[in-house]
Amino acid sequence: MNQVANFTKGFIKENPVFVLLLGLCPTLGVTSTAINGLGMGLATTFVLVMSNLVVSLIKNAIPDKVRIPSFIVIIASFVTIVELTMQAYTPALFEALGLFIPLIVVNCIVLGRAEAFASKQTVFSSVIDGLGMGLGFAFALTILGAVRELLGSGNIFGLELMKGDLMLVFVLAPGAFIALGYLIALMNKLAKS
Amino acid sequence: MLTVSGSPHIHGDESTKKIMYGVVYAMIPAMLVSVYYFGLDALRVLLLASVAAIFFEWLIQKYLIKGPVTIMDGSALVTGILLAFNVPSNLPSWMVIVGALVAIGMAKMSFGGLGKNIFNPALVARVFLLISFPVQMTSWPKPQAIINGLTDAITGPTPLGIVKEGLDAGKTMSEITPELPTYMQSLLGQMGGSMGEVSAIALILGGLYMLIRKIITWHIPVSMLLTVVVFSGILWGIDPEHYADPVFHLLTGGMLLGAIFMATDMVTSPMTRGGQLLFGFGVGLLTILIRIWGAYPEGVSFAILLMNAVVPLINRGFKPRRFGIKPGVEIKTS
Amino acid sequence: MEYFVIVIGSIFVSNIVLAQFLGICPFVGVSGKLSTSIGMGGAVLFVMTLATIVTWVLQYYLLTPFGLGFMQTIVFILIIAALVQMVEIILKKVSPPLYQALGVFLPLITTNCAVLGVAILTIQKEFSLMEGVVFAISNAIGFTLALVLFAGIREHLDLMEVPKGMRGVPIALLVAGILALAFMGFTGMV
Amino acid sequence: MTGRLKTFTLGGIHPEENKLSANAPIEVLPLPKQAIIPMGQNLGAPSKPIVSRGDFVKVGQLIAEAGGFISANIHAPVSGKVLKIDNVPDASGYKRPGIVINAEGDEWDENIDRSKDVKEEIELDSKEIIERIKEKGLVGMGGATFPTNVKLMPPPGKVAEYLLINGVECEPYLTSDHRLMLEKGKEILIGTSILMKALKVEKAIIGIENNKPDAINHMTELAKSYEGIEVQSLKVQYPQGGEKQLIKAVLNREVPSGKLPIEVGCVVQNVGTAYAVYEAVQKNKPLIERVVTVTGKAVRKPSNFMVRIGTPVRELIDAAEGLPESTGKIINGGPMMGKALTSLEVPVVKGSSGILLMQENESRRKPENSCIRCSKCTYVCPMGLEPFLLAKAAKLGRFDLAENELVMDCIECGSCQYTCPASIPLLDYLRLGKTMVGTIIRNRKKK
Amino acid sequence: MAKKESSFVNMVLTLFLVAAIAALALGGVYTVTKEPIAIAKQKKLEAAIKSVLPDFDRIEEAKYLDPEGKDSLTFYYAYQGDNEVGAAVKTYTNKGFSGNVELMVGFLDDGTIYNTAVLSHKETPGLGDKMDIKKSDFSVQFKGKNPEDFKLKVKKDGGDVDAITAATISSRAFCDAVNRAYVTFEKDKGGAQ
Repeated sequence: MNQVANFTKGFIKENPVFVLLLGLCPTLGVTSTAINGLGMGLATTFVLVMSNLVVSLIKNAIPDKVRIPSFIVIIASFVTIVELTMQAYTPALFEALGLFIPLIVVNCIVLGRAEAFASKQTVFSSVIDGLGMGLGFAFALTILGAVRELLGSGNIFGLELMKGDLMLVFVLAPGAFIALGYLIALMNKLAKS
Repeated sequence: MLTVSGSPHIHGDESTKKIMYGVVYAMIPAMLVSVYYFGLDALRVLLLASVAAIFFEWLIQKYLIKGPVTIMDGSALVTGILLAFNVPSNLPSWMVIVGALVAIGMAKMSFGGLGKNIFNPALVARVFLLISFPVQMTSWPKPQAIINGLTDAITGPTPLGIVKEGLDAGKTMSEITPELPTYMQSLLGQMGGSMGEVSAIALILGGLYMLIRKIITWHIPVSMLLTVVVFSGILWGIDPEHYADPVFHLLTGGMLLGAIFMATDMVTSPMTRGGQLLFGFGVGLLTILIRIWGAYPEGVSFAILLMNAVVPLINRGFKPRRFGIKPGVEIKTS
Repeated sequence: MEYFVIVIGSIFVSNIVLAQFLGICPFVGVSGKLSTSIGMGGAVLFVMTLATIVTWVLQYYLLTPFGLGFMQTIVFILIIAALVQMVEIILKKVSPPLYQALGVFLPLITTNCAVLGVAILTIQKEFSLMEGVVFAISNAIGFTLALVLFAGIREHLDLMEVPKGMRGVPIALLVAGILALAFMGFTGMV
Repeated sequence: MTGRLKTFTLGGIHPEENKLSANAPIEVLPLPKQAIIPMGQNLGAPSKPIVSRGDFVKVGQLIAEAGGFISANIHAPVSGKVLKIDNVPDASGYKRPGIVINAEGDEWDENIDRSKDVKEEIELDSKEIIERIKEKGLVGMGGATFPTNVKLMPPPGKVAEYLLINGVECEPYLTSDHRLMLEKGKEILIGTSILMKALKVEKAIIGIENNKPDAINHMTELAKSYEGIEVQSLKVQYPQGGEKQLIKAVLNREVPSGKLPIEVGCVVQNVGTAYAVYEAVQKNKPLIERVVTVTGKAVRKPSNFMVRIGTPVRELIDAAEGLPESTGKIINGGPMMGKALTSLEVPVVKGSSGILLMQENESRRKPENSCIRCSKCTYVCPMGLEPFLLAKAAKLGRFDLAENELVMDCIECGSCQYTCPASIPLLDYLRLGKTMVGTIIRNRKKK
Repeated sequence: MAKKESSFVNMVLTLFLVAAIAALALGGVYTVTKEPIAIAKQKKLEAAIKSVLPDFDRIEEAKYLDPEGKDSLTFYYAYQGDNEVGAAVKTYTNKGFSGNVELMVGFLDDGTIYNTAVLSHKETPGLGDKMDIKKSDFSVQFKGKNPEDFKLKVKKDGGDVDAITAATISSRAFCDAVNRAYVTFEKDKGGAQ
């Protein structure tokens, strides 16, 4: 398998958010700013890579019938590790992301990759896949976060780009849906051309 | 050469264009009142909103959808004017343009254009603006007749705002009432508020015109206003010191604008009479709920949008009375 | 009165889907048809309530006393996964018609973040067991409400020839956005 | 009479009446040089020719037999030689099997009573009447062309209670029934009595819209001497001439969805049919001629003609002083339900009630716009359907939805399309939906 | 390694092993992060107290019932050496535009407000969130005022507080929270002496 393609597919062609439409809850929930989006994306990437790694390592030791529960335990462990680490070292980001950190465990991407990819492929492929998918997810969240932050408050990554009254709605729940809707439409259009 | 087409071979004289321009004519009294009380600023907002709405419709139809351009059918004009009616007359121009873009681009053309949208475009834009620019959308210039000269407008709260503030601060209605416009002032339009909502008489005139022209039917406005009167009347009857009276609710905060011009929007209201009655009831109920217990003093826009979302369900539940099928009998499904 | 606040708050003011962004996947995935939306809503109501009760008991009688708070995520998700399995088995035996109605949706619920989310929120908000149950039921109702409204709209949109670029998920998200705007009218009610 | 005039309650429209030819007495049109007789003149199976090329036929001689249970005999409308048995143009625009007769003289079958006397006494019994009607090839003259005899034989278990005679003529422009009532009122009443006898019913009601006060007065006066027959004047509303709408208007009974009028004890016949029944039963005369209105805003002489079946439309138009230059569309029937003709050589058939010439500027459809969900189509639908929804379903191929939403109940009256502000060809889509759903239902039954 | 069979023993064993390893790993991470998490929390609290009081080197914590007797407020008495420099009161209001607002209010001995800080709120971005010093100068007007002669009400209600434009409810809520702290502080002062 071409590892370069394996790595890059997650960004555009099989982008978990824009194309596969997975993990929409955190995508919408934490992207009020670009930094939150990036933070969430990286946290998810960590869980993805680690769970892909472990799953592909022990895939043959797991009987089929308990495959899913075992995967869930593995994923949940890594989620908890992320949770504790962030709580300790990046408390502000941890607070901003809130509920969505533990919810990584039910993010369809993570279980989906473990089940569909890591439990069938080699360790190396699985890690690359996890990294590609995770960074693709982070990429999508950062873009959405940046768009919302820019339209909603004139900033990107806290940097003031525009002054004056901006459209607060983009910082709020409705703006999340609207911005993501148009972003997906745009990506569809770009993917076609 | 003979034309061959299926029957029927004659057509009534209604057309989309006639209906849309009928709505525009019906809005003329309210437009005049808004210009009278809010001056050139009102004219600016009206023109800007209309032109921007038509322009965005043209732009999207021509370059994004690449379909036929139908900007002359009057629907974009109606949306533009209604949008202007729903904002304060001192709203900065660029916000008016954003509103037009949201109304036409987001609420209408994203769904495919005229007739396909779920939500009333002008109201989507209004709520979008209200949430986005809360300060500008809630500082209302006080109306002053244009004949008094073109001085800078003084801003002040809407009557509903006064009541909400007052009650929240623990005042009673009898303490608040002196600050409110009289019924006569409300009828004429001499109070703070969105451009199109201030004059009850102008709105009712427009409504009557549309009723006569059969552009709207009485069902939605009557059931909506009746619900408002009954519901707010009950609360007022129980405790007149803490709830405003029904007439006050009727005359303020875009209630009539909503009932006559917004809730009756054909595209976004139910298809059958029964459904329309339920729709009006829902709008009325939600309006009072939001006005009294919600944080926003004005509830009509939210209520109509919420009920817009229910319309597809209402349409499923309220079918016309079928000929030859007893009401209540299940329609067989295959 | 407290319960009233929880009910109105969960269903309208901060609707789980439209304001909290939980359960978006089934919201986008399942809400194409009215009948399936109601089925999904029912299944979620069932599992969410049950899961909240079990996780609450576990939290306060196991995790907290033994200082195992950090195991919350892993324990809760296992409980939910196990519960879904159990509910499926029991329902199959006890009430086949109900199983027929809800059965297909049950496996989907394991990855429905609304269930785990509500269980965790119940703990975070320091609700009593009874409050937690009311909270879970209200959120399930809020979820179903959003789902059903949405299904109606999408069935309607199926007949509307939405522009190609917007068809499918983009228009669904746009509708959700406008719906969320409308739901903001409930702000401040509790 | 006090109170509101009777009419049906659901939907309905009131297009401009344009009854231009209401005062033109029925003129007998000269015989055509050639009679073109399509075999498919009735609802149901087409008839089968029983003559051969070169045969000489007399007026009223049987030339084609019913092709099935729901089908009708056809008789020679003119005397002369059978020129050919071939495909001939008909109103559908396609060429379909037919018989062409070269008219020679006017030699009638001897058994036909050609005297002008009105024969009151009904000699035949119920069974014989039905047999006679069948033999003489009678079909519904209002346009539906359902074989008359079939309607007179209620299915087992069903009993007719009322006979309704349809003198509504709700289509704009058309006046053939109106003139017939004024000029042949007595014959119509006798025909009605015959039908009552055939159906064994005690009561018959003739429904007439009150835009024909002269016909109402005339028929009311005449009906006094016939037991059990009364005249009911009705408010003008289209499509009151639809069977189900007429029954609702007159008796306030509603024919259940998917069922026939006999379900509520009614049989409906057109006044033209009643006249044809009179002639068939009392005079032994087959259905070989009928009244046809020739009208239109630019027609110089809007007329009502007594025309032999098979006469090409061109000859009718000539008799009405020619084809106006501005003609854009020629319609066989009324403007609401008639069919646009492709050629002037199309012959008059049993169901032709009028020829309407529309001007160029009236005949083009307005461009189709987006549906604005005004639901006016729903309000005017006499069947309580939602045309906008059915049309959309048909357009998008959602025939399951169309069936569930009762597309098969559509009577194709066209009220929806008439009313639609967006000029959407709703009825075109509805017809498509009906055809497809009909096929789906038939296939399902086969399985 | 061949795929394990799904025998009962295998299944139970696998699940048990996976769970045990996960629990062990988590326990490890928990132990490592326990300290930093506690420090992070403490730091946040201290930062809040520091921002509302003059310099101090020691805090004592106490809880007092608010005058309505429903909830207790947490007081942090700050000492510089042996001198009490003031008290930071963690107070709240439920009159916010969309939910509870938590404030930290620092009082000097005589009841003068030294400063205020917003701990948490859900007010509308661009409106109510201007109560946060990061967003607007609204809260500056409370600095150095003594509620004895500075009426903790918005001007509209007959007080001395300039409300945030278009966010009277949030401003009122802010006043309510400060007032609650003040009243409790005063009551407690009387009680303690």
